[in-house]
Amino acid sequence: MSMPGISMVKALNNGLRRALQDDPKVLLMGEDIGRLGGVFRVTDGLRKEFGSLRVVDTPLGEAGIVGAAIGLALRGYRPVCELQFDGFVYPAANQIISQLAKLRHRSGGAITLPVVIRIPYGGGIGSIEHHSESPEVHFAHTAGLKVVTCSSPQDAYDMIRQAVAADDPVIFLEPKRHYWSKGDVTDEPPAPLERARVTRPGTDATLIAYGPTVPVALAAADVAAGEGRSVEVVDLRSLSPLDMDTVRESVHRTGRALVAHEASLSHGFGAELAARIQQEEFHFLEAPVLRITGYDTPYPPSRIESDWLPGVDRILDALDRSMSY
Amino acid sequence: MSMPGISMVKALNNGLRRALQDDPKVLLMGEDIGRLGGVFRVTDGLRKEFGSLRVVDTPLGEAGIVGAAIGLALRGYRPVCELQFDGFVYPAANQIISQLAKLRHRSGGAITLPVVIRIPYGGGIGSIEHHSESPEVHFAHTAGLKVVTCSSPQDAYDMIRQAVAADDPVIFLEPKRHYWSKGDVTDEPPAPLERARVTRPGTDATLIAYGPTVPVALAAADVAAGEGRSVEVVDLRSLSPLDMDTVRESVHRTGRALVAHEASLSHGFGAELAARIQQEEFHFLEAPVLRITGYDTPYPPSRIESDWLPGVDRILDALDRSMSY
Amino acid sequence: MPRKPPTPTADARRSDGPIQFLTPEGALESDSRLGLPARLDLPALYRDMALVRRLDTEAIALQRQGELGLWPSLRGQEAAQVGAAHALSAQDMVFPTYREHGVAWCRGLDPVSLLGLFRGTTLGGWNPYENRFQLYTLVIGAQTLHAVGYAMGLVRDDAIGSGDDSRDTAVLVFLGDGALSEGETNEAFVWAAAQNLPVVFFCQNNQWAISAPYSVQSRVPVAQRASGFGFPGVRVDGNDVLACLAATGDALARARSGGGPTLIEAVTYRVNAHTTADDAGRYRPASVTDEWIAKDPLERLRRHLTASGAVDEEFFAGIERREHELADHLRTGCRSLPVPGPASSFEHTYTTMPAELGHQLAGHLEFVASGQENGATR
Amino acid sequence: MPRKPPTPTADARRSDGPIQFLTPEGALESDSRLGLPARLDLPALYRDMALVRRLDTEAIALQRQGELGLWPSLRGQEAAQVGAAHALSAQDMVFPTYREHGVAWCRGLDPVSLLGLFRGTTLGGWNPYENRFQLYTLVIGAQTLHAVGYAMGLVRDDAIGSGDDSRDTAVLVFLGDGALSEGETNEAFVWAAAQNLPVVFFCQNNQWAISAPYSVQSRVPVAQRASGFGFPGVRVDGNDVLACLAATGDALARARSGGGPTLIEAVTYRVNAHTTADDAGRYRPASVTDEWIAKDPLERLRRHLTASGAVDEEFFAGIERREHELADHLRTGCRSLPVPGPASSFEHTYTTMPAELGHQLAGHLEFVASGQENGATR
Ligand SMILES: Cc1ncc(C[n+]2csc(CCOP(=O)(O)OP(=O)(O)O)c2C)c(N)n1
Ligand SMILES: Cc1ncc(C[n+]2csc(CCOP(=O)(O)OP(=O)(O)O)c2C)c(N)n1
Ligand SMILES: [Mg+2]
Ligand SMILES: [Mg+2]
Repeated sequence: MSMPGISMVKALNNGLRRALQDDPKVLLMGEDIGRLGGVFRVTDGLRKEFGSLRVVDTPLGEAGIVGAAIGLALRGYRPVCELQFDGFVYPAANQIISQLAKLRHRSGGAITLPVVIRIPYGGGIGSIEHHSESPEVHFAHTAGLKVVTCSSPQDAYDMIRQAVAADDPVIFLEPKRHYWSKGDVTDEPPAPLERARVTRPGTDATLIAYGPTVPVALAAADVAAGEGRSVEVVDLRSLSPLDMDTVRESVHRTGRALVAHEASLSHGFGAELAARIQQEEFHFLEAPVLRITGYDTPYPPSRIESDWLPGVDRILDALDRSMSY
Repeated sequence: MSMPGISMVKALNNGLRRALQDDPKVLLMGEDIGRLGGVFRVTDGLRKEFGSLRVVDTPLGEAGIVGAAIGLALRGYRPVCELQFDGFVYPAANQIISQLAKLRHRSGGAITLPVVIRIPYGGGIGSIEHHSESPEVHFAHTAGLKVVTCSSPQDAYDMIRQAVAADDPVIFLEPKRHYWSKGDVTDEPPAPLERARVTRPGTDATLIAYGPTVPVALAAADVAAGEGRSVEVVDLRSLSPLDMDTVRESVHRTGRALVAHEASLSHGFGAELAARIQQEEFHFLEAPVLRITGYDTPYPPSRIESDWLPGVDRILDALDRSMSY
Repeated sequence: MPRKPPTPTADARRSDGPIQFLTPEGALESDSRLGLPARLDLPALYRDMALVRRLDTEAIALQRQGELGLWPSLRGQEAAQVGAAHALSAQDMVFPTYREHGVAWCRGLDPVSLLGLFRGTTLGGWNPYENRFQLYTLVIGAQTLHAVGYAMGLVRDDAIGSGDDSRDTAVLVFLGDGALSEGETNEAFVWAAAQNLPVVFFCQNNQWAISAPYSVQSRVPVAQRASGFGFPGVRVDGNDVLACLAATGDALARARSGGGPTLIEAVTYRVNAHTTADDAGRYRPASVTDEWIAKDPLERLRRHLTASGAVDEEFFAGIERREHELADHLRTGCRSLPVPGPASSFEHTYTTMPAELGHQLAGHLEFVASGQENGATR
Repeated sequence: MPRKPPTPTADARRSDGPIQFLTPEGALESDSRLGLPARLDLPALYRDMALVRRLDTEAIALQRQGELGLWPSLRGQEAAQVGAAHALSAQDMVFPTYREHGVAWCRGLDPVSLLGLFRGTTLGGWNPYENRFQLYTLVIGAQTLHAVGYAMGLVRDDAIGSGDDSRDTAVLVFLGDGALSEGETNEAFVWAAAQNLPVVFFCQNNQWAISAPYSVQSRVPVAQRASGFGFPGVRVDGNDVLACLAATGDALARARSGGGPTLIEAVTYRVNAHTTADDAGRYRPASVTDEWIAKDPLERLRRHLTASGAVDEEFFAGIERREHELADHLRTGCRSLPVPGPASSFEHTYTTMPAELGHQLAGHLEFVASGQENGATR
């Protein structure tokens, strides 16, 4: 099946449809995902197609959604939850961190919880507060969870199906500002879910991004190319586990690493990357690992969010700094 | 007032008593803190002394405790909440991360929330699951919160009073495995709450610790001294804001940095320290920043926790590695 | 297959239905379950409902023109909000959700300040102490616990039960029908009940939580929830401004006197989509909405006022003039809301800016001053 | 000062009180509100209560000897647990808290497996599918939502309402009186009610949540909570094994047939401290505990069995022998619980160990093999 020029929303929709078709134990649940098709229409039409027992409009309660999903998984189902926005994941923190992540381990492997938690995340779409958060570190720091994020329609289509098929709980982060970006999608066998991808090869520096910042990183690499600098862009795709092999190989070659993400700087995802890279490539780094991130403040009002977010210019400035070491 | 040889529990108790005496707006709230005096007896006797309106036994609900504390602060009170154990903080995540941390900023400074959240945390006391967690990064990553932790009775006494007096929300982490360690406590004017402390001076390497790992770090430095290595131990005390001046000054001198904490390695507190140090001291580091931490697994059953926790031997091994660069 | 629970009995007989004083036809009747307040300023109630509706209409227009990013319309809920707000004493504290523009208006907020949040120029927009009206809360249910804590403060301040009307204080917290399903809301009920706190929970059951009809949340009326916690629940016609006023007044008085919490369910309807970003056509038939429009809260009071001869044509004309002024004020005010400066995100994160954040701010200001921006400028 | 809410009416008249069949004196009476099951194995109920009490006593002893880190005693709650468990069908699924040793016993778990969690050798201890008894949950309230989700699965599996006794399935989830205050528990009520799920919430109101008396949580009985969500709440004498059995049987049957959820409140008492680490003397007078000991659940059934002549001396002697065997089994079993190997923390964190975790494991194994340990060995 070839799907030319479809949006990430449509790619996710197609991926979920395939998952529902492929396995009768898959079901979707969340606030407004049924009749409405989700506030971003990711589940559009699926309730009609698969019925209200498999595409479930839930009561308004995030702990309930994740807690009930755990129970469904204990009964042999593969629930795919939608939490409506990044900022509304915290009421479910207890169920995610203390229950979902730990139950398999606690049971010595007797319990398998193939639960996917989809979260539209990140800023840049002019939203109101609590609708532009980047909570990835809370999950990446929690043993027992997989955390992944897509940056293109093709990855969205492949990765959501891989996440549903995975036997571990997966936090599936959808960069909402790229929901409407289009791309061709095919049914080729995808790369493993845990694998990072070198999206643009380069030799002078490695620019690591994921989810919302991947297109930004590619744009920055474009400009840098015009300035005579060859930037390699790595799209992490999987935040946990982290594909350090791909990162290491790249930084080893370029000697320079930069990380771009929207979450606040302090204890953001870049911290772990920097910590690992400086340790594993100590003798090969020509400059410190630099981070281009959101600031250590709450996410700002939308009229000034574009300055707050790590953009092309801030990445290029950091590249200058890196190259000047 | 001089308090010779008192435990950290007693020091906290005395500090809270002083805080209650000094300001009628201070009140304590939490599960079992009244009649029982808290499961660790930190609030022992305070209900009797100050009454049940100021030392409040609350219903069983962590969101309720923090949410109600916010409301009390909006009315001009200075609530000090106890969350019974580290593992039970997650039901309050929404109130802490989306409300407590953000309200002042959202209101443009009109709202002040002098709320303290005390959390006995960390492992090493043979506890059952959910009673040995180290959730500090979740808070340190959240703009708007202060996060501090004490490692001695004197600091416990000083820092709890400073936390109560602070006008920002403070997550106050109490290393429960040192609750019964004793030390002399005096009423001298304390150092600022945000300041790290060089607990033991040294010249060969900087070993950074906080809360539960400080005594472990000091023990390791002792052994290292016997082996002819001079290790400087820095007790961070404040995790957010982070006193980078003290850290930088030390690492600049020694050229080597190690971090020890109980939380899991990936995205643990050491990641941010490593990221900053490698950036700010790039030219002066003689070895990569190394981390000695809990592993990327759930906290283990207590019979094997001591191997899982970063101990003296693991620190010394890391020191060997650092020195061999 | 799930068996259907017995559907809650429809309000067949009047005495089972929500408390109502003003029929959709504009007749004023009594209700054996509740008395009307002695002094009633019906023209003022109408005026506020009309102005609040205009405020809402104008904000929707501003959103369509691209001046606001989003607007949650209160249309249909004017009686619930204005009725509840008119029952407040000056010293009472209000905790709203994001839809209480009508309450804000009655509390005396400059309505322009409501727009900043939706225009993206602020995260707050007003000082919550000035009009004793807290900031909007978008995280469903979170404010109910703040209300409870505030009420605990009132108890400790001896601000209830003194008998002094200018001193005794209560908390009025708003929530939606969907919010009844959040754990935090129920914890608020636990605390309010166990400690007998002076807090009134005012739930506008507008039948919908975005696309979810109330049946997704519950099979019994909202007001019944309170019985499970051991405090009174009251069900009123939310399109009857007098019922909303009377029930809220009664509950607030009880709270102020030390009589504890109440849950009020105002049965009403969200006439517009959830927000301007929502498309209600995807999940509900227009016919139901039309039925509710026939029960319009303004219309019934207008009928009553006209029929009773309490007001004349000039009264309505005067309101229309004020509506125009209000609309002008909103349009002008909205466009001149200041865009926050680059330092503003950094300010007020803490009472004193930490050194590290100061460095970030300095770097940011330099970046902005250099004329660079998010996109590629070189 | 907070005004005191009206205290819930004491169970003055029998018909207001908890459902009871067996009086503390051992008399068997009927209760107009509920029928007794047709077939009752009273000796088996007594036997299980006696053995479960012995299990508990022995575990406390093991804790005193340092073999367990902690033990939450069920003493006083034997009737509630054994009664509820005897109402289960094989296919029903149980979600316990951390105190349901009696239910575990009746489900056929090897009681030694209960000890690992408290000895610190495991985080689980049994396969939750084998006896259809899930792992203990220490985070108050969390398991109620798992139960609800499992019940959603039953609905989707068409495992209710078929009329086939070996097929229709329900979920029985345990919780304490303190757990009623957690938001998650109330969300579970919301879901169970709105979707009419086959789940029975069995609350052992043992009057205490550690040091908090029930009045800290609520001013009305536990069972009343259900009415706020629109499903039945039943209050039974939790020290009457027959009342617990009958009410649970009734509720489970309703759930299996598609009749939806029930909340059962078993009014009982935590005779011992919260756990062996707790000191109840700090917060409650021994006299109240003594009153409850007089209502001992075992004693009243023993009286009834003896008086009715249903059993002879040999019956009790036989139980005593089994108690000794059980105690021996626990002592031996406890001491021989395997200490997990160094790799065990790393295993089962994921279905397949990620490469990075594999590196950490390799390093850890090397560290342990080198004979080093947490303390300083050099
Ligand atoms: C914790 C949380 N979850 C989800 C949302 C997304 N959301 C915004 S409004 C809404 C529906 C609220 O319905 P209701 O409480 O009835 O209030 P109404 O909008 O009808 O006034 C939802 C699900 C949210 N804001 N907060
Ligand atoms: C979320 C959470 N908060 C706090 C605790 C600490 N804690 C353990 S047991 C307990 C009391 C529980 O009381 P109840 O629900 O009545 O059960 P019981 O112990 O009486 O069986 C508390 C507060 C916990 N385990 N989980
Ligand atoms: Mg609604
Ligand atoms: Mg209890």
